Order: sequence, then C-alpha cells, then structure tokens
Amino acid sequence: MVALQTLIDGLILGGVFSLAAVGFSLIFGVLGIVNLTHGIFVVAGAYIALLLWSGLGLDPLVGIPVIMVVLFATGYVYQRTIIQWATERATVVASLLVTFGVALVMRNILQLIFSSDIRSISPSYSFVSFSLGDLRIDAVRVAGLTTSLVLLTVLTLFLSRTSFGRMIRATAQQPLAAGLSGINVPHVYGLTFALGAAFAGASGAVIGIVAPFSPATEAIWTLNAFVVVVLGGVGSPAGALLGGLLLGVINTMTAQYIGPSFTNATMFLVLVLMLLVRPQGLMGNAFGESR
Amino acid sequence: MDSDTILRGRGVSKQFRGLRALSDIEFDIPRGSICGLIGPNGAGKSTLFNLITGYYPLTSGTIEFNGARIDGLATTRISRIGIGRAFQIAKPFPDMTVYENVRVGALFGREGQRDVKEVVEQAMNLMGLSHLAQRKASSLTVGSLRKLEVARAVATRPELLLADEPCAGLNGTETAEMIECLRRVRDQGTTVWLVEHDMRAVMSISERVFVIDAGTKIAEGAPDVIVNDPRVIAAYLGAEPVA
Amino acid sequence: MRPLSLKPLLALVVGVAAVAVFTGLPAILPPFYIRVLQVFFFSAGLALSWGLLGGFAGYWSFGHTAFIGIGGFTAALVSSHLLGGGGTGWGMVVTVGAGGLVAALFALVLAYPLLRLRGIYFAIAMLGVGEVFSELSSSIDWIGGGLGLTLPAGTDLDIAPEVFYYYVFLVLMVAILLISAATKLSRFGYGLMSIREDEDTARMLGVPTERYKIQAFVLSAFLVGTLGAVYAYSLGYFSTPSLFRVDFSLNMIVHNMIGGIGTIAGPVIGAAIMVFLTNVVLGSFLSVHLLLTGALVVLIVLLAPTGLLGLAARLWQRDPPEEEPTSPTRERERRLTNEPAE
Amino acid sequence: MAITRRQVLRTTGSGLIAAAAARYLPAGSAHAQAGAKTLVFGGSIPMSGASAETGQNVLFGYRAAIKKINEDLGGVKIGNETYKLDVKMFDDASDPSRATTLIQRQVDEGINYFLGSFGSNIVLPSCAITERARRPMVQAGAGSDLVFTQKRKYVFGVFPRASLQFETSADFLKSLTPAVKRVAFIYTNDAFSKFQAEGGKKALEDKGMSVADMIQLPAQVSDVSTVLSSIRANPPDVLICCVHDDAAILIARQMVSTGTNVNLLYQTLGPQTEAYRQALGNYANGVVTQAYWSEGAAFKGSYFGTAKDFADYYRKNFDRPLTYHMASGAACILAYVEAMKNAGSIAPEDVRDALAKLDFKCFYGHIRFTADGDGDPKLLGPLIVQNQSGKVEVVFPEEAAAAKAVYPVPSWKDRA
Repeated sequence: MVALQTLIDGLILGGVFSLAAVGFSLIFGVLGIVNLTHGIFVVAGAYIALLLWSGLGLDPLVGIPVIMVVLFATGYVYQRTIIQWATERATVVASLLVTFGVALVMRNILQLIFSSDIRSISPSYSFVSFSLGDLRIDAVRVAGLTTSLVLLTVLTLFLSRTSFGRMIRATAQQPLAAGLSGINVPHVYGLTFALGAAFAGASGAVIGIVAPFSPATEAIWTLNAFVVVVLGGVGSPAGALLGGLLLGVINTMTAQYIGPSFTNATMFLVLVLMLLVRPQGLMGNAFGESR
Repeated sequence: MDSDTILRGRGVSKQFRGLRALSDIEFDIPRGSICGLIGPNGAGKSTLFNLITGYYPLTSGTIEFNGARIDGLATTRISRIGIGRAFQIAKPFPDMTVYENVRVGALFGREGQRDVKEVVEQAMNLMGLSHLAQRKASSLTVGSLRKLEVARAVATRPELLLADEPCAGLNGTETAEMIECLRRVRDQGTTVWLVEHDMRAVMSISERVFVIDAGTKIAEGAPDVIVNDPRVIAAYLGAEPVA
Repeated sequence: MRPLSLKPLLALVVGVAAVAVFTGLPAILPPFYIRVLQVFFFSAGLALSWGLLGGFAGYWSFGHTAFIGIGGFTAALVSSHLLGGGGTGWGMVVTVGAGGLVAALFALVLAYPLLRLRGIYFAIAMLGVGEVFSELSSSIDWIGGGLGLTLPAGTDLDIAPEVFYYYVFLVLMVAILLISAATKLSRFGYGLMSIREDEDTARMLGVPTERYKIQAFVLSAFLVGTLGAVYAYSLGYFSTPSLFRVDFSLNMIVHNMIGGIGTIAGPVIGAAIMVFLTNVVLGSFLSVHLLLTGALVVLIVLLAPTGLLGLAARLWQRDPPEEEPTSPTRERERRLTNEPAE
Repeated sequence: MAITRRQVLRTTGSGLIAAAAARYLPAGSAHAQAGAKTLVFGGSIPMSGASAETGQNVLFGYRAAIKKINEDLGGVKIGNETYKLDVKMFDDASDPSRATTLIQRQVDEGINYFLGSFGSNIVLPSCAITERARRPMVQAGAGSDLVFTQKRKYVFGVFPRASLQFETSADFLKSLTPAVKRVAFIYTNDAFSKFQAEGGKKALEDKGMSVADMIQLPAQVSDVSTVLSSIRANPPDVLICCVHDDAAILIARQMVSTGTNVNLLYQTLGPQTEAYRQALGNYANGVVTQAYWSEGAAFKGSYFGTAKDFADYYRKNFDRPLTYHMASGAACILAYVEAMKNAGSIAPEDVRDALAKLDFKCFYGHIRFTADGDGDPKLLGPLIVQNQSGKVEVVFPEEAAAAKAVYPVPSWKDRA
C-alpha cells in the first residue's frame, strides 16, 4: 500500500518535472546550448500566471496559452540577439556563460518587480483530493500531471507532423545541410529556442499551483532539468517524460525508504551514475549522434 | 622475419558490425623504403592505418613491427615504440603555434633520450616550416597545415611513418614540395608508407605499391608493374589517367 | 628566432615585484582592503587550480566546489575528532594538509569513471558530484553540515585574523601560480594542452592521455581542497551552504573566461576584476548588484570571447592569418558538445 | 473562499518597478539631514533565499523605528547632544565571504552599531569581526545556540536562543485537553531549525509527551507527499514544523490537499506572513505558530506607546503587511537607543555595557538580555498564537491570551 502510494506520488510529481524540463531538452538537443536561463523562464511563467489570476481572475491552467505566447516572443528575441551574438563570437560553451549572466540579471529584475517574497497560486481546486481506498491523490497535482501530458503530446505531434517540426529536426541533425537546402537556420534556432521557452513558461503555471515560488527558486528548476534530460535523453518530449517520471519516483521512493533529507542527494547520484553508464540517456538523443 | 622488413601484416581483417571492411590483407614493408598504398575511395586504406595504429582492434590476423606483435597494443604504446602517423584530415592543434604543435610530437612519441629543441627545429626545417614557427596553427593555409601535420609526426621520431594522403587538396607545386619533403624524411632513415590519391605522385616516389579494392589486396609490386596490372586498371577504370 | 627570451625574464621581474608589494601591503591597508585581497587570492587560487584541468586539458568541471567542501569538512572533522578541537599553528598545517589530501583521494576515485566523459557530459557529471557531496554533508549527522562545524583560530600569534589569512592565501596563491606556470611549460602541460586540442590525436602522438587527465584532476582537487580548508578556517564556523556553493564552481569558470582560458595570468586577472567589482564597486548595494554583475559577464563574453588576454593579443596581433584561416571554433564546438568517447 | 485576489493584487501591484526600486535601493540611503549628527546602524540582510522574506520584514521594522524617532520625536538626546538615526544595509546574498568582507568595510568606515543578518553561517563569521572590533551587534535573525554560547560579549539577540524557544510551547501543549500524547517534528537540516527541533523534543519529553517522529527535510523541497503519507499512516496529536516560510506553505497546502489531518498543526515560521495567508486562505485557520509580539499584547512604553500604537504607526507609513518581525526589528533599534541614553554615551563599549544591563519596557515587551546575550526566555519568549477566523489571536500564555485555543482543530474539510 505504502509502496503504491509512493509510486503514484512519484509519477504525479514526475509529470510536473517532465514538463518543466522539456524546453531545456529541446534547446540542448537542437542548439547544443546548456540554457542556464531555463529556470527563469519557469519562474517567469509562474509570475505571469499569478498576475493573470490575481488581475483578471484567469485560472492558471487556462492562462497557459497567454504565458506561452509571451515567453515564445521573449525566447525568440533573446536567442536572436544575445545568444546568437555569443555563439557567433565565441563558442557554444561560452554561450553557457552568457545564459548564466542573463539568469543573474533576470533573477534580480524579478526580485525588483515581485520582491523576493514567496508566492503561490491557490485556485479553488488547490485543496481537493481523491481517495481510492487508502490511496490519497491530490487534485491539483493530477491537474498538473494532466496538463503536462497534454502539452507533451502536443509538442510530440508538432515536432513529428508539421513541416516546421521537420525543419527543426533537419536542422538539429545536419545544420550545414539544412542551411544548404534552403532552411533559414538562424531563424529555426530562434524558433526552437522560443518553443523551449514557451514550454518552460507553461510549466511555470503548473508549478505555481502546486508549490510556492520566488525568484530564487529558479535555480532548482534548472538543476532538475539537467537531471531529467540526463535520465531520459536529449531533445524529445518522450525522453523528457520518461526522465521526469523516473526522477519523480526516485524522489518519493528515496523519501519513503531512505529518508526525505536524502532526496536531492539520490537524485544527483543517479544523474552521475546515469552519465557513466549511459550518457545518451535512456531514450538516446532524438536527433541522432550528430552532436 | 628478416631484419629488412619493418612492418609485416598477415591475414589482417576487420569487420564493422555486418560490414567486412578488410579481409586477409598481407603486407611486408621493407625498412628504409617509401611504399605506396592506393585504391579507390572506400577501399579501406584509412581503416588499415587505423588498425596498425591501434585505433581499432583487429577482427583477425596479426601485425608485427620489428618482429614483435603490435596488434592489441594501445594507441599511445604504438606511438611510443616508433610508429608515427599523419592524418588524412589535417588535425593540428588549432590554438597552439606551429612550434608548440611540433613540440608536442617531440616531447612524446618514441621512447628514448633526445634533445627536444633540436628535434623540433630539425622537423620544422625538414618540412620548411621554420619561418612560421610562432604562428597559430589556426592561421595557416591548407598547404602549411599539411606540412605541419607531417612535421609533428616526424617529431615523434618514428621508425615508420604512416602518411595518410599528405597531398590531398594541394596544387601541383605544393604536391611536388610535399613529395620532396617525404623523400628527405626517408633519407633521414624513416620508413614511409603513404596513402595517396594522386597516382602521379605516388608512382614517382614509391619503391613498392600496394593496391586494395573493396577490402582486399588486388596487387602489389613495383610502380611500373602496378600501372600495367589489368586488375588495377579495372579498379581505376576511367578514374585517373595512369602515367 | 623565437621572441621567447624576454618573456620569462619580464614575468620573473613583475612576479617578484608583485610579491614584494603584496607582502608589504597589510602594513598600510585598512582591514577591509586586506579582506578584499584575501578574497582575491582565494579566488585566483581556485581559478588557477580549476585551470589545470579545465584550462589546460579542456575538461570543464562545473562542480569543483565539491573539493572546497571536502577540504573544509575534512579539516574540521580532523580538528574535532583527532585533535580534540585543536588545529592551531602546526595543527592547522596538519588539518589543511588532510583537507587537500582527502580531496585528492576522492578525486582519484572519481577520476577514472568520470574522465571517460567528454565535453558537456563531464561538466554535468561534475555538477552532479558537487550536489551529491553537498547534500550528503548536510544530511549525514556524523558529518554535521546541517548544524555546522567550528574550527579554532589558525594561529595563536598576536596578529589580526584578516592579516593572517591574507598571508596564508597569498602564499597558497603564489604556490599555485608557480605550479601552474611550471605545468604549462612542462611535458605534462604540453600533454594536457594537446588533450584539450584533440584527445585522439594526442593519443596517436604518444601522449598518455588517461594518466595525464587523472593526474591533472587529482592535482587540481588537491589544491582546491587545500584552499577550501583554509577558507573554512577563515570563517571559523561554517555549514554546508558556506562551502558547497554552486557560485564557487561557476566563478572559477567565469574568472578563467574573463582573463583567458588556458593561460596563467588570465585566471588571476579575471579573479582580480570580479572580486574588486563585486566587493568594492558593488559592495554596498542592497539590490542591483547581481544585475550589474550578470550584465558585465554577458558583456565580457560578447566583447572579449577569448578573454581579456585574448583580446589584448588580438589588438597587438603582429601577424595576420596567412590566408583562409581554418576555424578552430567550429572544431572546438564539435568536441565540447560531442558524445563521450567510446 | 476568503482569499482574496484583491490581496494578492495589492501586494503584487505594490511592487511595480519604480516603487520597488525606490524601496530596495537604499544603500546609504537618506543620509540624514545635514547639520544634525547621525548615528548609523550597519549590517546585512539576505535579499534572496530562504530568509529573504523575514529579512525584509525585519528591515522594515528598523525603518519604522528610525522614522518614528527621527521625524516624530526629533531624534534622540544622548548626553547633551541630539542625534538622528540612519540604517545602512547591504545584501550579503547568504554568502559568508561577501558578508564578512563587507562587514569589515562598515567597521572600517566607523559604523559602531550593528544589526544582525540571518542564518548562523552568516552571523557567526560576521560577529567574529564586530566582536573583535568591540562593536555591539543586536540582532533578530540568528537564534542558533552557537551565537550565544561562545562567550561573546558584544552580541545580543532579542529572541531567546533556538533551543530555549520551546519552553513556552511545551507549556502550551501541556495545557491542552484532551491531553497531547504524541508529537511529530518535521524540520529542515539547517542549524537554526535543527537546534529548535532538538530543543523542542527535549522540552516536550521533559513534560511527559512522547515524540513519535523526527523527520528531517533537505533545504530545498518541492514535494512532501511521502512525508505526509507516513504522517497519515501513524498520525500524531500535534505536528510541529521547524522549517522556513516556503516549506511551511508547501507542507500546509499538501496537508490540505491530501486530507492529512492532525489535532493541531504548529509551524514555527511561516504562518505569520502574508504569503502564508494568501496561499492557504481559510485553511490557515487553526494553525498555531510562535509570535514574539502581537499587536493585541498589553505591552507599552516610551517611543511608540502601546503595541497597538506601533501597529497603527507602522500601517500608516508602510504598506508591507505587518508581522511580528517588524516589531522585533524596531525593538533592536529601541534597545540600542535606550542603552545609549542609559549610558549617556555613544561609545561602543559603553553602549555594550548598557545593553547588558538593559531592563526596560516598550511596545515590544520587557527587554532584558541573559548573561549570554540572548533574550531572556521568560520575558522575551514567544507568545503562542493561532489563526482564528482570519485573525491572529494570542492563545498562550494565559496572562497574555486574548482567546482560547481551538483544540482539536476541525478537519481541513470543515475549514474550507
């Protein structure tokens, strides 16, 4: 019973981790950039959800399209300016330093606007739970999980079925060839980055209703994304889902059977072991061995 | 094995998953010679060099260097017993100067005492690079890069130098220059085995030529024999005018 | 032929002069600036140590703070369990030495599996290693990072603590500087640099890549562990978040990049700039200092992507490219984002 | 339900950039009016991380006291001289290296009086510097025992040390009927929370209650569902959380949404804040916490008058929601000012001696320090407060109580 409850708790938590990491994974897979601004996108999404909810009474989950549009636009501009300048002038690795700098700036700006006080969003279903026998499942997390699954499915279909999705995949595998065959590679990079940012923002709305947040919590979401991507594999929604669910289950199982204070230690231990055993992640790199 | 053979291969085969890349290659490289290795694209020339330098393990067969088995040794070890290699795609260290590049070869490579500074300067002189010593490798032309590639390999003081298409991408003058350089390397006492696409070049310098096609050796012999071998002509049919 | 003859001499003169000046400074500086310089020596020492592996061999560690923590915790545990709370004077030499050695020992164990990873995968793995040690140090009661640990004063001489640690860090930094310089000019250093440039080719030239990488990693960890132990002393009391700080790891990289990766002076220059900026210029800010620091980092990467030394070299560039330069950047990129070996 | 989009809007809206910039950029702010001599209080606060919200609250307390004294009381007269007050704070970013370096700068600049930061890993290295320089530090931040048990002479705290903070709470739990038998602790593995939880365990066991569980959490948590299932599997009468604000909200929310009911939820930090009430709405009712001050308390004295007067003054001048931390911050300033008056001197050593002897009453209560420098646990110990119908009521000790504790509390379902 306890094991089952722990498993379910883990899977539900994992759904949120998956959505929160898929943007990071996409950007890493296609552009090869380790985006340390990722957590900022997530937290920014949560703050936008908070504003929509408190200002317009819009449910955070309903507000997701608005959040995604805002972050899509921000992400595009950000990639086409600062990130692109950095990769042109220096290396992809140097771009990592740029995203670190931008994360510092953005965290400070979020603090100035919203203060460093802890916020949370409490729509009416925040406090409801279901019972199945002895199992207890809370509604808000299920809503979060459902939203994650829907969005991940949408992203999968988008990448596999649309011509834009095919363009992204072509560019990820062979940037040079893609450029030669008439694809505007910088534009595709910009759009991919924007898409990653949009999904990070969407996850912010979900996170906003399940856990308290403040500008400083951004770091956690960047770190979690690292682990999810290493576990699941780079570049695909399926990889992110698998990685996220695993991370969730590892988290709750550790809390149950080893001790709650060891959850983070186990999580990173798994990250290191995974890298040693199967560095490409369980699902491999969605874009082949090109990178 | 007679002491005049520096490198000997027997039944050398390599299988990549389903693909048979090389089968039953046999070769004897005479000490102090310049030999050629030719064959159409994808025939397995670079694979053979990769096997000799321990980059891949052999599927079957043996390779002997100075009479001792070397198949199964690590790459580093093979370099240390005296086999040097210049790559087909020139791979100098871009952020280092020409001097530093060659110095890495001189500091490592074959075991034994040496005056590093002298080895470096000798190698640069040999390849005509002395005037570029303080340049970053990333600022060199293709011609100089190729010379640097060979110079760095020479600086490892190999007994045997495997040169993988040192003339690729060079124009006529540069090719002639490179051939001249290789001859000087040999005259210093280093055996040279050369993969080359440019038939004219390879025939003009080699004492013995090996021809492989689709993973098997189809001919071996002096250049004038090779150019008249019908199987070689068939393999190369129309590909290049043979001198 | 090579304009090398003047450079070492110049470096020697500048170095000796600098050491003389720094030795005398505490006599005239107010304690605040002594502490700023102390932070600078510490940061420069860290950046140089990181550079042995990251700058020379091209293995970027994102988790070197693990060794600061291991060094500090080891020193405190040795002090409380083996020295009965002592560890002053020669005792400090023992505890700090133990800190460095234990850090090196952990590095030795980690080296073989971790160094098979390349590029970004090694970086991420080290990030994970840093987090694992951090979490364990606070969760395992025996280690005691949750409640925090105490170290005695480093010396019982009648000397202000900031002056004492100023000199300790100065000595360490100079030592690390000399080790780095000696490494760079040695066969070992050339081997490491060739690994950074192209590991497969390096192996083909006879560089014992595996052994060298492990040696560089262990040496780097030893130096960082030593610095971490002294840092723990300078705090007197510390808990997990005092020593295991992701920003320590990132600062080591930032300082290297700002000055120039793979150089000797670069990490020192980078540390000097950032420490001066964050502690002196932006010190008394309550709020926007992070914003300005971040913006500066971005600007430096955009304006001087090869570091300030690289920028200077370009401005003084004597020889333009022969013609049609090949792009090392592209090649580097490929390698740093590449899948691990074998 | 009762929350309160408007409340959220108010606090969020009040943080628009301009306003925020004006509020958070006060480095060396309003260097008091030319002419009058100024006494400057130095120190640092963390602007981000676990203690940021509390840090801000305490900072606003300092500001309130200084504003009151400068503007309404015309400064403070010590000996024959009248002084204005000013506070000069920097962000220590929870980084001990930054904190110590910049505290040294303030010492060098001649700042003689210090206010504390948060977290013992910042405060201990910082106060080592002020102690050496013989400058007093009065703080409302780090309560961990080590601050007060290492024989420092110049460091004072307006709270009792962490391990003594549970005496009142133990008495409170003992007073409840039906009798509390089993208690469980959830605590963060940092020094403050750990000392508090371990002190609490001892205090409760001394009074005959049994401690069923000591559950340790890491500093960063995003989910406690597993912890709560084990609480449900074996529910204690009272669940005590010694965690910081964000974890307190997370635990309470997940308790509600998973229907994890206990007779009483007691959280030492968190429920005081506006964020907590916003996050939980009506579910905050019944939650018990410590407060070192309450606006309904019967304290009074010079400067502000009664506790109620302080609350009114504060609300009139500042829009950040009032918690007891503001009062504690203001009390630090008042303690300094009163000590200076008693000493008739502003020399740091004299001020230190006067602080050690301080024994005075103000809106905050009866301020007196122990020989070790922390707040006298009898006089400055916490009040036990409970959220009741949206209001914070003092329920213990009896002499200060304005309402009776609700125990056992209704299930979450009945609090919606």
